[in-house]
Amino acid sequence: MLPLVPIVLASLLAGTVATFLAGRWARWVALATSAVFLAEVGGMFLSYSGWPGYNAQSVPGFAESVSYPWIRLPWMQVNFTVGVDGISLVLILLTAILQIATVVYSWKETKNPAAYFGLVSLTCLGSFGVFVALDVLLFFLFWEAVLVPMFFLIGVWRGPRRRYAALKFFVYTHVASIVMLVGLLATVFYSGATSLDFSAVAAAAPGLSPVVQTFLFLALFFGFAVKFPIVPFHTWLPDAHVEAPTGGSVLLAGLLLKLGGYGLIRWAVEVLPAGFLHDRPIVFAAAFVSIAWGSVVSLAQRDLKRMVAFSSINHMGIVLLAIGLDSSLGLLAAVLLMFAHGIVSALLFMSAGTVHHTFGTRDIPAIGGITPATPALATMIMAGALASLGLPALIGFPAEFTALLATWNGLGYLVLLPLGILVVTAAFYIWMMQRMLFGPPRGVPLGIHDVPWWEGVGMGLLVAVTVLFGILPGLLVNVITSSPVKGFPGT
Amino acid sequence: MSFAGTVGPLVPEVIVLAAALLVFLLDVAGARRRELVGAISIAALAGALLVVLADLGFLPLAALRGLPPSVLNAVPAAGSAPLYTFGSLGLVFQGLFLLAALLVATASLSRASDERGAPIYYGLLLLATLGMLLVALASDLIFLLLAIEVTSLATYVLVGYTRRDARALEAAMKFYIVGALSSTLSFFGASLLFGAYGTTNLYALRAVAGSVGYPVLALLGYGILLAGLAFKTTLVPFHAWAVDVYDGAPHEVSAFLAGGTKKIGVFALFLVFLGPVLYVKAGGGSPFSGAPFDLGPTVQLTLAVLAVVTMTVGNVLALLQAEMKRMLAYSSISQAGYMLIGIAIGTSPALAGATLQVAAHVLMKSGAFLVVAAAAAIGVGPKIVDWQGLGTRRPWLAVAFALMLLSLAGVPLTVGFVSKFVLFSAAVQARGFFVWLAVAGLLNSALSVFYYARVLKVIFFEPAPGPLPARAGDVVGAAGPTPLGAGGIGYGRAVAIGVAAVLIVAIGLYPQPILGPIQSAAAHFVAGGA
Amino acid sequence: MTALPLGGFLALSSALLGVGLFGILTRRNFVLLLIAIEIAMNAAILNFVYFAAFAPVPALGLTGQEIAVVLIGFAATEVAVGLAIVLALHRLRGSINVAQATDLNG
Amino acid sequence: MAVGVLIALGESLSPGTYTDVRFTWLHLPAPPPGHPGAFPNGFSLVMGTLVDPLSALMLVVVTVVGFLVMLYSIEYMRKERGLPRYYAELSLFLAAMNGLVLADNLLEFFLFWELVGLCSYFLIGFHYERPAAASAAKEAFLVTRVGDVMFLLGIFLYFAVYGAKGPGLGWAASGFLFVQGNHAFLAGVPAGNPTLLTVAGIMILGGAAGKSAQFPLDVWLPDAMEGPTTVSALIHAATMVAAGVYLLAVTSVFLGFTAFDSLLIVALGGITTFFAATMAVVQPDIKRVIAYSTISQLGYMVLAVGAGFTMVGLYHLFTHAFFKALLFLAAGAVIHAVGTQDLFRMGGLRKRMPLTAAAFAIGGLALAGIPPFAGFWSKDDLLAGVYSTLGSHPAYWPFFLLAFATVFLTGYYIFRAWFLAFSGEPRDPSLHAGHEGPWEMTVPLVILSALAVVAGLFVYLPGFQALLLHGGGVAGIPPVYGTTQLLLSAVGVSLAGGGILVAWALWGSGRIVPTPSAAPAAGMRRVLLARYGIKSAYDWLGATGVYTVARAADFFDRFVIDGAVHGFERAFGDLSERMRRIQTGLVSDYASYVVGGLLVVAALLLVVAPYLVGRFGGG
Repeated sequence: MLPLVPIVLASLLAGTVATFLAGRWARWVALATSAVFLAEVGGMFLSYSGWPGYNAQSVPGFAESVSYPWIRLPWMQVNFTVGVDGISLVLILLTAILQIATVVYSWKETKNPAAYFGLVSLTCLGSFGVFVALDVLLFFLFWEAVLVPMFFLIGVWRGPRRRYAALKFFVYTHVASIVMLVGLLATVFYSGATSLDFSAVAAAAPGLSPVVQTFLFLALFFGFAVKFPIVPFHTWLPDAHVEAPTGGSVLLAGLLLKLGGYGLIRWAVEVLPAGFLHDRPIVFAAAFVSIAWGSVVSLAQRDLKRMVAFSSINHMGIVLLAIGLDSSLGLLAAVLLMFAHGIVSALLFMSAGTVHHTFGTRDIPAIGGITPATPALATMIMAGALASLGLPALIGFPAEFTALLATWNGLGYLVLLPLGILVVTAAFYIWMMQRMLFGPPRGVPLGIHDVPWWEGVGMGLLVAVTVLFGILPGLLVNVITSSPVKGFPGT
Repeated sequence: MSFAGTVGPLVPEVIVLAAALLVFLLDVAGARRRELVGAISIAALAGALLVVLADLGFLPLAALRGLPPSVLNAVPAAGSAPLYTFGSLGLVFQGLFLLAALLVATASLSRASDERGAPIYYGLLLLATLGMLLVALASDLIFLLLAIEVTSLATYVLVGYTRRDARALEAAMKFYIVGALSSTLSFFGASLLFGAYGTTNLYALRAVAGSVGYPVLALLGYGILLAGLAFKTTLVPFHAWAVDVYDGAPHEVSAFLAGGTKKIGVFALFLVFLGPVLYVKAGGGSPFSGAPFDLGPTVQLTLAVLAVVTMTVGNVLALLQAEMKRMLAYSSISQAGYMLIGIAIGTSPALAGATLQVAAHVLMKSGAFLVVAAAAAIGVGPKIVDWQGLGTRRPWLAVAFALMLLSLAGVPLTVGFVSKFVLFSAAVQARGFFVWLAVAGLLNSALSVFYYARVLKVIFFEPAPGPLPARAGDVVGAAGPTPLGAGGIGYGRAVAIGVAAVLIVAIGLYPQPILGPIQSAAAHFVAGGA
Repeated sequence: MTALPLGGFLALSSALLGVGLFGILTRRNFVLLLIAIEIAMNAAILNFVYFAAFAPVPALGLTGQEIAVVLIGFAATEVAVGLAIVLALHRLRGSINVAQATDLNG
Repeated sequence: MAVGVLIALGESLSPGTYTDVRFTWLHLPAPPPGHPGAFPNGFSLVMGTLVDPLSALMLVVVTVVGFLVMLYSIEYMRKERGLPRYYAELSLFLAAMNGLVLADNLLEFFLFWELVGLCSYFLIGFHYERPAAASAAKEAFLVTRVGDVMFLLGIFLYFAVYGAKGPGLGWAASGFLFVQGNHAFLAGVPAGNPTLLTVAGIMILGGAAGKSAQFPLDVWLPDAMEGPTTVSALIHAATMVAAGVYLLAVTSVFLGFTAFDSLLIVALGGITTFFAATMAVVQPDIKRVIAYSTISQLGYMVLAVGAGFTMVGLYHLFTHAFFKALLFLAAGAVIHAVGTQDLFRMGGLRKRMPLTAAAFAIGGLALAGIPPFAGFWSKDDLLAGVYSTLGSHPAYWPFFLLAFATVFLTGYYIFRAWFLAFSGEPRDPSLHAGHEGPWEMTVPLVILSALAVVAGLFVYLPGFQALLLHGGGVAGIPPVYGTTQLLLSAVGVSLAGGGILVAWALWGSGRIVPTPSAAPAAGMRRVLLARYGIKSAYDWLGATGVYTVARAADFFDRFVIDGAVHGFERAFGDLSERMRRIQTGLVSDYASYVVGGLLVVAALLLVVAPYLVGRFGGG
């Protein structure tokens, strides 16, 4: 059998390097890279989901798993082990979709396009790596590898305080990564796993005493919580989003936040079950605080991007909640929600980017009634906002519905908090739409153009994905539930 | 033992010594062109490096092998007390020293070719390297300290060799005074050990470390010796000289000091302290009771405290540094703390990790200082803010520097990450309070990210304030605007920086080829002679 | 052989070291610093000599006397290098007061 | 329309429950052995269609009114911009509404429920450039969202109730399928989980209250009149707002309410009926008068469903849809003609718009419940039905009385509007000279007028009767059609007639007598116009309360949480600055550090470390 994952990795790597070196052809190279990537991932996804009847194949363990020796140490073996399961496959699909959408959206990027497209590809490469890595070191390597291109993406291109934001992002998330690494290594060594392979660690670590697991889980949780981000470790996020170029924001919200969720599912919950159970009160508290905080603070934001950033905190809080439920339905909901949020927040950030360069500002009160002048843009904003607030027939709905159902099932009436917050979430989006899209035109310069075609195609792709999986969430669900994770048939 | 038998194993040392003498002779003879003496030095260092690699057993180089395999890692017979032996860990360090010297020598080719004192410079560089090579072979405490002094004396002069630069001379003065004080302390400590054990042979010391006859005397000796060696290794609080010296010295010399000579202190600590560290005699007790007591843990704890203090102080001091070289100097100090962790733990994985950290540091820190030299050559000032816009003006140089900084910060895909990973995983694997050592180290590396990222921010995100001057040199005696090759930084520097950057990434991606030999060397080192 | 002479010699060498260190810490004149360093160095050399004489265990490898001789030579070399630096410093700055050479700090 | 009517005809010929296509929307497979978890059998969320008497009745309403409104729109909306958007949204609305009606489980119901809400949002905001319209759209969305959230929780609760106790309908299948039998099950096991079930019912009621603008979530509907009149007629009178009632009906038939819930529903219906009517009494805006009457009439329906007369409630829904659409379209014709919605500026339109005046009058008579117009039959049935339960449920008395009193108010306010608009002489010369619209507008008026006259009589058709009889699905819930309490009917009709008479007495002349501002009536009028202050309370809650909290949270976020991060940074910076001072540049200091360090190391080695090692053990 062909080592599919390494091949994808190699193609992505070759494409990334070529993009960096391609000069003014960079965007074409990036487009080709992302198209190939999407085709490869799409093929994997379809074969896995059993389209068109979509009867999920239940593959025990990880599919496409390959392992090569990498670093041999007397006390442990580090392998280059990669593989996918349903959960990672869905997130890989998200990566591929976002990459091509970002590349197309940024088609006319003029400031150092080679570096820009190269960094975009590199970020996606790193995310892909995180999702396929089945080895502690490999996982951490890709995890950190995402950081560097994102640091440059934030720092070089747009906002006035971008340097500060990039620095904050880098330092903050790196500190968290290091704590996470300590936790992972301690897990490996205390459990006596002889290899850093996921299978070895996941087999050995549950044998640790619950007390040890509790502390280890906390370390891992902190590492992932910053990426999530969970209140109060979130303050890097709004700054990073506000200052990043659109492509950076898209990847930041669409991919980077998902790394935290994926990491938590794969490397913490599965590996340290007893610690997880002990620390669940903390997880829930963090989730509830994030859900409420993200939504309420969004309401007070004037900057469109900042608002969407805080809404991300709210959504990722729900993801954390769903993960914390420790049920198969919760897990399903968490992954669905991550996919949904990845697509929808990307769409919203793209809209915000277009608003910014069309009107020269993202200040919500400063512009109003833009719909007659830019109907397509207004439509995109509306689609994003409605999907984000969980409207049926769009991807957000099945995700949030399952998440809330799982919450009810796991926590009973505590579901009232996320449910009640849904109203606040609706409120800030609807209010934003009232102020920006409707009413008499305000701050709309004459002679502006509607969404240019490349941005339209980028956003349109995401809208299409939103609708497709909103109507047929089963496509994703069948893939997710075939994973070898607790309660799913793949176990 | 025949003459050939004596010299055969010492081929690298002989090559370096001969080259040094040749360079001095050429100086006397009036042939002072930098290109000439530089080429000789580089050839000698490269040759020595090849021989060392061959001795280490890299197969394609077997023909160059000067060291009989029987000698390698041979433990001296009981009752014999050789001054030097050939351990593979020593050879690894020799390789690293030669690599550092080679990088510096290559980069130094880009200094003004008619600069006064080029032969002196290269001659001293070779002499210092010779001392370093001898350190790596030492099996006797006095031999070790004298070898260190060979390097020290050469570098004191090297720092101030231009004799025209007040800052460099001030640096040399400080270097000398603190260095002489430290060497005095080292010898005094050695004398106490000699008094306690009746020998200065390191193998013998390791063997008798267990039967501490006079624990107070021995511990005092080890303590004073530690203070003396800590000077070279730049452990806090023995570090203060290093910042000023790295700052004031010519950039290439800074690269050599930080990337090269500092590591002899590390290896000396390995040699001296492995014995006490490995001595485990449970039962507690006090050093004043006269009875055997927990020497091992005591020494380990002391070293660990020093390591943590060194890492932390170095990082905290680097945080707000406004000058690039001083920032690098403080970061170099904090890195020394990581290396100390290896000997504090004393297991072969930990020593391997520390050795890898040394290797990484050779590449990162020499490389970083050479980038400073290159930047100075194109008119970039000494302050960090002067580096604004380098990312757009000299993207390749900036990317190389970014790689080095990221490696120093321990970001994956670089050698700096691999070394920290191996080191800290060894610490965690050793359990006990070493886990906290690893935690402290990792937290420190998190702290360090702040100032590395700040530099990256300045280089890549902030626009250049204005056009660079056509050629402004840090180079004393630079005459006329003859632009250097490779975009103004000089081919020598370009090659050295390029090699360092490529190695940083290559080892970061696939460390096995270098990690394997280091591991087996460390295992031999721990197992040998005890 | 009693322990008393050893204690006395140790006290002597410690005193020498103390004098040397005191000098190093308090003097600002480079030449005086060199002298102080030499005094401290002599403490170490002295130690080797009488440890060789009063060694509680038989020596293995280098003897104390050998070491002492080598160290005397080394001390001379060290001072020579130091004086070279003194000369250069004096020529460039016109002063050998180390307190005036504090440009590098922070 | 044809399909809807056909389905309704089919149902009337053969009442029953028919389930057609059903597919799995989202499937959680059963876990492998050894991993029981919360869902040992997995579960599926399905989408399917279900036709039964309830949905047939609704279908007729949706399709017929939808068709007529579309027809009417052709002329009414002719001059508007954005017509493609209008028709697209209207079509989407009809599709979603049909989906809602045909849904075979609560989840699917909720899905379409949200979609119709979205269309309502869009259509209220059709004139989005008008700030009032944009604001009303927002208000409608958010207020119904509160109900939606309760609805969602209700779904979960029913899921839990039937997942745990349902006959073979556990998580494995789907906990909230509309399957006949659940209710019977509940009847047999009243103790099933009464608390859970009660809360579930309350939550469903909350959802219905949001959609059907019941007290206290009623504020959005009058403001929703910012939308085009056609939209008001279709969505905010005939169909979408009735979806709440339909939800209650479906829930009561398939899932069941507890006694407490029923009382709550009755109470809510009664209160809403009355208070909405009082607010209609003083309204100067013709559309808002009708909007309040809609709320009031929806209150009746809720009352009926709560009291157990599900099909009677739907029967009233059925007739109401026609006469209320008629009223709106007639009002639309007036507005189209004169260009204002202010009743006090109209007047005397009777002469120029006789057809419209007649249509409005027919609608008004139907609304007031004057025989033989449609509203009479259904309302009379409804009141009689509720009356019949008073014996066994004395707690219903106050709400019955409120509802009964509303009959009088209804007659009064709707004819107040009629007299103000149509009788007397034109009051404002600046208005357009009104005239009748073209056939696209008049034909729907005529058809709806006819329906408003005869729809009530359908009950005497055997097929329709069968539909109503079987609609409850379960024996024991009697559909009361035909007047059984003649005295009650007589009193009701008299009250309505009285209301009309009072209206005639006060406004019949078409002249306006200003109320003295000091009179008690004026104070009352202010309270009513201010909607009892509920709207301001919501506005305060939203704009001041929640927004202030949000601003405070934002401040906290920026300056306390992020401030802590910066404080961390600053603390290290300060430490760095402080420690850098030891780097004096004086070599003697450096030497002293060496000596000091030596002492520290010696102390560590000789004293501290041995102590610690002895204390805590080596390693």
